[in-house]
Amino acid sequence: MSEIESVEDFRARARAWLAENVPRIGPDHRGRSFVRPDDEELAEVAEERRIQRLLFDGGFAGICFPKEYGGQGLAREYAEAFDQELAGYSFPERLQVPNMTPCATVILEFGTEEQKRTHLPKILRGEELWMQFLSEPGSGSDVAGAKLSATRDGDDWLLNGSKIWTTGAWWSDWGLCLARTNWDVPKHRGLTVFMVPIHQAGIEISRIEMLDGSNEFCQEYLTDVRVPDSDRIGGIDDGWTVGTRWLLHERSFSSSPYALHPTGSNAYGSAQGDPAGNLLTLLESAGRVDDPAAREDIGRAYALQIATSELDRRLHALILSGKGSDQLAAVGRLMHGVAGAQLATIAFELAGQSAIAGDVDDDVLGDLGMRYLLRQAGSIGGGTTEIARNVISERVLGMPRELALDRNVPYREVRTAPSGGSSGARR
Amino acid sequence: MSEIESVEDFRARARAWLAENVPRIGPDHRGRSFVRPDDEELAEVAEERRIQRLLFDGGFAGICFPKEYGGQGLAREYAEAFDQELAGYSFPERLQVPNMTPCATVILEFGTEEQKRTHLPKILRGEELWMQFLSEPGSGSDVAGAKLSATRDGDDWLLNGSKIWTTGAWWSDWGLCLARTNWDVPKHRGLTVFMVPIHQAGIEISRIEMLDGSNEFCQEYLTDVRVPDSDRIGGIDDGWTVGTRWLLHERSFSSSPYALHPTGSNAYGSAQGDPAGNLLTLLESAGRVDDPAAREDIGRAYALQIATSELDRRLHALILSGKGSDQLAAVGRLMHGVAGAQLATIAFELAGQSAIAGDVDDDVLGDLGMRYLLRQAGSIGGGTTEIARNVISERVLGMPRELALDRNVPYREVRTAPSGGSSGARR
Amino acid sequence: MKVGLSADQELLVGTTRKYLQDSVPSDVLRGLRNRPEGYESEYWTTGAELGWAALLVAEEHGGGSVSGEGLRDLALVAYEFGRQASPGPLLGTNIVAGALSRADGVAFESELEQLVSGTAVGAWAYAEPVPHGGLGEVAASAVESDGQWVLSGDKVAVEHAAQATYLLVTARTGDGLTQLLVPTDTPGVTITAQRTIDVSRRYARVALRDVRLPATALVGVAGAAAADVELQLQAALVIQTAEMVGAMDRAFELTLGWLADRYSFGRPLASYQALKHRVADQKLWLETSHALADAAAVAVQNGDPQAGELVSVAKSYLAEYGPELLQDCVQLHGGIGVTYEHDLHLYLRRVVIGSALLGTAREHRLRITTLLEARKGARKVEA
Amino acid sequence: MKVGLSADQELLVGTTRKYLQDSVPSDVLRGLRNRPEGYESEYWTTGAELGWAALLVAEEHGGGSVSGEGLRDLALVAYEFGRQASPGPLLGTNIVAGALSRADGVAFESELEQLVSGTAVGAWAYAEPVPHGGLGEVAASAVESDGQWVLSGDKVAVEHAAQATYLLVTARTGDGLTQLLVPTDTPGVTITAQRTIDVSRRYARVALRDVRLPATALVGVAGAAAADVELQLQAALVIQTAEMVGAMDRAFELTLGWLADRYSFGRPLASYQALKHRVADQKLWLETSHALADAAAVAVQNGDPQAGELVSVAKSYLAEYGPELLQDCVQLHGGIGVTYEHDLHLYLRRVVIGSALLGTAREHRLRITTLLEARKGARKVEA
Repeated sequence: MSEIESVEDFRARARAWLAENVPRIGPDHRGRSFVRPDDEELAEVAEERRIQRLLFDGGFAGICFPKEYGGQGLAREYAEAFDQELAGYSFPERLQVPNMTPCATVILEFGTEEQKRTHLPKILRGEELWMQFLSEPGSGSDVAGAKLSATRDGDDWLLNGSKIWTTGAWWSDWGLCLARTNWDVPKHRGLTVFMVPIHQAGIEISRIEMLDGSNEFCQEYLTDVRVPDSDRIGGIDDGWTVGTRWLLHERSFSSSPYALHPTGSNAYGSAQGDPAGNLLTLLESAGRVDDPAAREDIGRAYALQIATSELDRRLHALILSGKGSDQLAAVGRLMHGVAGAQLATIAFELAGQSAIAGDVDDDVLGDLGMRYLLRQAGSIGGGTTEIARNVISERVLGMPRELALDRNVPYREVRTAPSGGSSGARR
Repeated sequence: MSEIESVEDFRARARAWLAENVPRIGPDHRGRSFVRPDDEELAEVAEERRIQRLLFDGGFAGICFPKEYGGQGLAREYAEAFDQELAGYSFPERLQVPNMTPCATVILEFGTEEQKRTHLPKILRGEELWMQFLSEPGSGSDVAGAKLSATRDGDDWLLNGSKIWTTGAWWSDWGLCLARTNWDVPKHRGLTVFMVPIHQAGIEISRIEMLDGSNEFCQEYLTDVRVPDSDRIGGIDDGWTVGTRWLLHERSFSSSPYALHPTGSNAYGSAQGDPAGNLLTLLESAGRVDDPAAREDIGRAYALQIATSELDRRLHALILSGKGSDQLAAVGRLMHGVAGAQLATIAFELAGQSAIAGDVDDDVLGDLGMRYLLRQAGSIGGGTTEIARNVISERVLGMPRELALDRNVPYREVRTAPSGGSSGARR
Repeated sequence: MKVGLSADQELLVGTTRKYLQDSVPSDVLRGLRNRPEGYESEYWTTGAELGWAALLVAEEHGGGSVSGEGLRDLALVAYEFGRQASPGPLLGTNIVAGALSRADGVAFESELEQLVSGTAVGAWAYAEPVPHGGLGEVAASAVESDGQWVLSGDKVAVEHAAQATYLLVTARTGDGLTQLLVPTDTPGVTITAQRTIDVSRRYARVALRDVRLPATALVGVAGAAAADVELQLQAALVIQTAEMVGAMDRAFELTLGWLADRYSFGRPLASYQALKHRVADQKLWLETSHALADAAAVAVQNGDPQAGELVSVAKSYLAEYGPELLQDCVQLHGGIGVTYEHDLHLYLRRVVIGSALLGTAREHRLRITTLLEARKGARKVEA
Repeated sequence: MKVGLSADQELLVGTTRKYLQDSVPSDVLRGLRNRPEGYESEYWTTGAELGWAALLVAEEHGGGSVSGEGLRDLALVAYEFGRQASPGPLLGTNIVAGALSRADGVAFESELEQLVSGTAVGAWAYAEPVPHGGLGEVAASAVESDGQWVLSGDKVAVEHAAQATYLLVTARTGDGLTQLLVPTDTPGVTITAQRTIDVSRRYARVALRDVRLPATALVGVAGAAAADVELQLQAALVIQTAEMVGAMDRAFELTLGWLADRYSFGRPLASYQALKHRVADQKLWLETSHALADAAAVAVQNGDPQAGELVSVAKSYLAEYGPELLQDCVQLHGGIGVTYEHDLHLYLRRVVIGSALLGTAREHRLRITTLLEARKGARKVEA
């Protein structure tokens, strides 16, 4: 293959390879939002790692990652073609976000040559599964307010503190960790990023139960976790240079070429199939095919889904062409949060009392009540919609920045709770 | 009448008197929002002054104003009973807000004995019609940022500057004017309130044309207008003590006992008749009696109107009983703005293309497009809904105040425009 | 909730609040998700001793209320249930007891005694499944045959049917409606638990297959129960909206506290204007919800001719803004707001359930328009 | 508007923009409210020289576009019309010219020449009054009789009908649709100006009473015009949504500028977070509107089988968020935003008109569902 393969040749090759090697999604496939027992979860993770390895061996893993790190070194168009062909096939959902992006993309952008050669091929083979050690119990949307501390100890660092909202830490391998290395400088200037193996003696993982009974999210308590300086990403105290790009990758996950997004999947890459089909099924299941209000709702829901994908496409083109700043990704992030909540609301209202008191075997309508209760999750996780609105107004539109009382003040002097003390970041 | 008349006796007396003395609203009565020629406007003002005089002579003007100033000296229950009896009768719409409240109520609260004896009886007889000289071209919602200046000249004051958004200054008599008397103290501490006859040589009135062609609002340019110190309300430089109450009266106009609100009228006291009837007429005129979406809209509109009046009733009870602060009036003000916009939207959507391209003789639907264009007017005039939200969060709920860069700084040093200069308050 | 309460009402409210706080604090409440019944029977009988199930029953039939306005008192209790997301068959038992008392408290003396004392639970079997799931649609049938009633049909979303001793079933007889009191152990009655989103409240599907009942099962007049059913619906909506307001109130308080306590970028969240303005909107929705729920309770209590419109106004408003308020509280809390350990979801569930049962916002808006047309028609006839 | 334009398209846009700015700046525009026609005829013929009326006409019939994709070019022009709230019969003339060119450009050679050169105006008589006012409802009838067509019915909201030489009328023939080209001076045609909210755009009611037309008036195939009418509707929606986006864009710019310039409490309005967050939402609506209007233009241009769905998606979104964006711009401006002397209302009018004509948001949502059902049905047949 010394000549560059055309996108269409690549597509044809991908299509044939997928048909031969990868299982199709079964009719009883359940999205990630469905609560399952731990053993099922682990089996699915293992199966996804297996498919990732298949992709790697077949020459389709990491389409936009450079070849020297195990990727295919191809342009974005190839990733888009692959996404289209991938529709309907099983794929490693859990290995996309935050594993491929932002974790692997941050390593790709800021890692040393050795770090990249060590980790990226393993990630692309499904051998290493990365998660973000980013949010903390006391800091909410203010991720740069991290209090997990890293103190120097010879050639190593000792990490102490807690991280929260880590997806599936219990079945993952590595954490990309934002830590505070300097308390005597302003907030953004005392941070450093580290790579941390998750399963080790100094890390206690506690799973968080959500209102629907799922417990995929975790909180980690780190006690004297020793990290060699060679596992530091970026400069000491320069972690916010990494962090700003990290958050940008997080906000733009839905259009990232580093993660798979099978066509017809939702923003989180979860397979949905054809939105039109799902909506019409919902209309029929609710017994409201002839109800004009329900029919209007279906039209509205379809329009929202198309609006979201067309907006993603436009933002991506604006950013690529240089006509818009990278920060436009926040517009897409806002849309995914808002539209997700609207779609959950529409489905809930269509189901009516069946979403509240549903027969045990009603899988179409019976789950919609719980999904509605969780409807804000997509406006909270991955940076809240409030932060997105700040970014849009300040960095896209150039409106004045919010007053931050933690600027130009040593971080140890910043007030983080009404009492003036810590708000429970450590225990 | 040495014995106190019961509310029900009063009601019976009012009912009989109204039937005998006051004309009923005709079927072709048009609300104040309807654009009319100047001569019609003047004729209606004259008729309203006549009815006000009738009320005065009949013993029904200023039900809650003290007897010594020409009022009836009765409790709020009597005003409510009168409002109920007044439904369907012509009444002096233009003489209620801001004439009776906040203007007359401010005089009642802060005027000297002589000022009250001079002006309140004339107001209640319909001889003096008062307007607010409050907003300025450069200050928007920040009314305390007034730049109209009053400088001492012997026993008099000389007023220079401009006021804007004065309702019907061209057919009114007096202006209650907030002026700056001291530029060397912080904003709120250099204001003073004056009473100013509108029609005099130093005042030039310019009428503002709104997008619907109406020009009821005015802007006034004051040049060396001489006001005797005896026409000052409240203390020198203490105008904000008056101003805070003034704004509170303005926000709570819809439940004020000092103004008439015939039952079934809208927030501004404009006669609407029975909301249910109007809504059903709209449904029929739009030809959509059998359209479920339109029927739902009618239900929503009715619910909004009931919600508004029940909220007013509750807020009023909370304030009267001392269970809620006066500032709760801002909740009502917010509701009137929000609900007004929603009602205009519902009516517009019901009419559909008939609101955009309507036959010239279609009075029911043809006006709804223009009303929709003006739908925000009720969320802007009389203090914006944004200010109401500030008041609710800060003064009702006790959340932290917004940063104001004009506190504790001499007003002449406060920045009021990007260039640092005046933003056109004076010309 | 109400602006002015009598001393007796304050006592009822205070006693109920304290009892709910002590007997089912939120930790206990969270554990109830694993109990099929959703509540302890002693909890309910003790609550009944406080008068919870007597409020719509006439004094001569063993009931009574502190103020003489039983429905308004019941709304106060329901408000407390909302504030604490409390368990128990409050709505169903009261609606059934109220209906029996109104129809013939003497004939139903024994049943009323059990319901009022809390030794039996009543379930109001009103709603039906798709395709007859619309508000007020009734397809179940009651046919008289040889001095017996034969009842067939399906009911869904029946609150605590599986815990009930008696079902009050609304069925169709020809052009009219008939109501029958059905002991749950009657042959032909099958009760199947449904899944729901509440932690403690339970709903069930009730299948009725040629259920044969004696003539004495009739509640009210055969084929002419529509007016009674309307009164039951109005009372049920008063209970439901009062409970929703209670849950909204508590969630709003939690959120205000959270915003004051939580710091971001060196400032309390409560100092951010974008959040302040949203809280101001929440306050507007909350005060309006209070106003409407109260007005509906008064109107139904007084038998106001426009009570039907007013309950639907209240329900349509609360069903729209109640869930929005709660979801915005969740958003302002961030991730913690959707964890099981936090209390917020307890109120979210209660408000969301209320929004969808006994008619959605949309169904009540449509009902308002139909009621207005009826009223205007009636006026034209009068004129 | 589009992310990538060709040099020729940039030229068309630049020339159009400059011409509109020079010939109808907002002061001139404001004065047009007193002109019954709403525009000067020389203005329109000069515009036609820039190619405005040729874009949907095939080259062999005297038309042509700079990019070979006439509808996309026309969307660019319409966007500029929106940005300046410009006058003129852009939509009607283009739809009529496009329809004639597609049907039989040779037979309609003379009419096309007049339309393309701007010496005649075309009006698209599509919408009908209540009770047939629904999107796509046609009650007007066309009957063939002795080699002639007899046309009867009523059309409303016909853009610039009173200024037009030709009407393209959609009528019903049996089960199908027929389109006829009707000179406005034909006996039986009565055109009555309607009132509207725009400053310069005019609409009229067209009454057709036994209007007799020759066989040559037929455009396309008798009784089989439904597909053509659908194409016209799609093109008209592309023009309409492009214009709405232009007006939204301009209003948004004005508002951003205003917020930066205006100070309150010693700070620029733009520094208030509650306003910043609303502007962020506006930006979301605006970018999404751009994305959908562009996608619709591409799909219709390319004859994409899902173009019908996409135009309705675009229209339903813009009809909802366009007016909301404009009204929020008004609110952020305060009183000045509703004065006649300010420019903002010019854009408000244009967006509001677009939201209600050629189908409301609701009508397009219903249409989407029907189209989806048809597509799924079609798929099932294929499978």
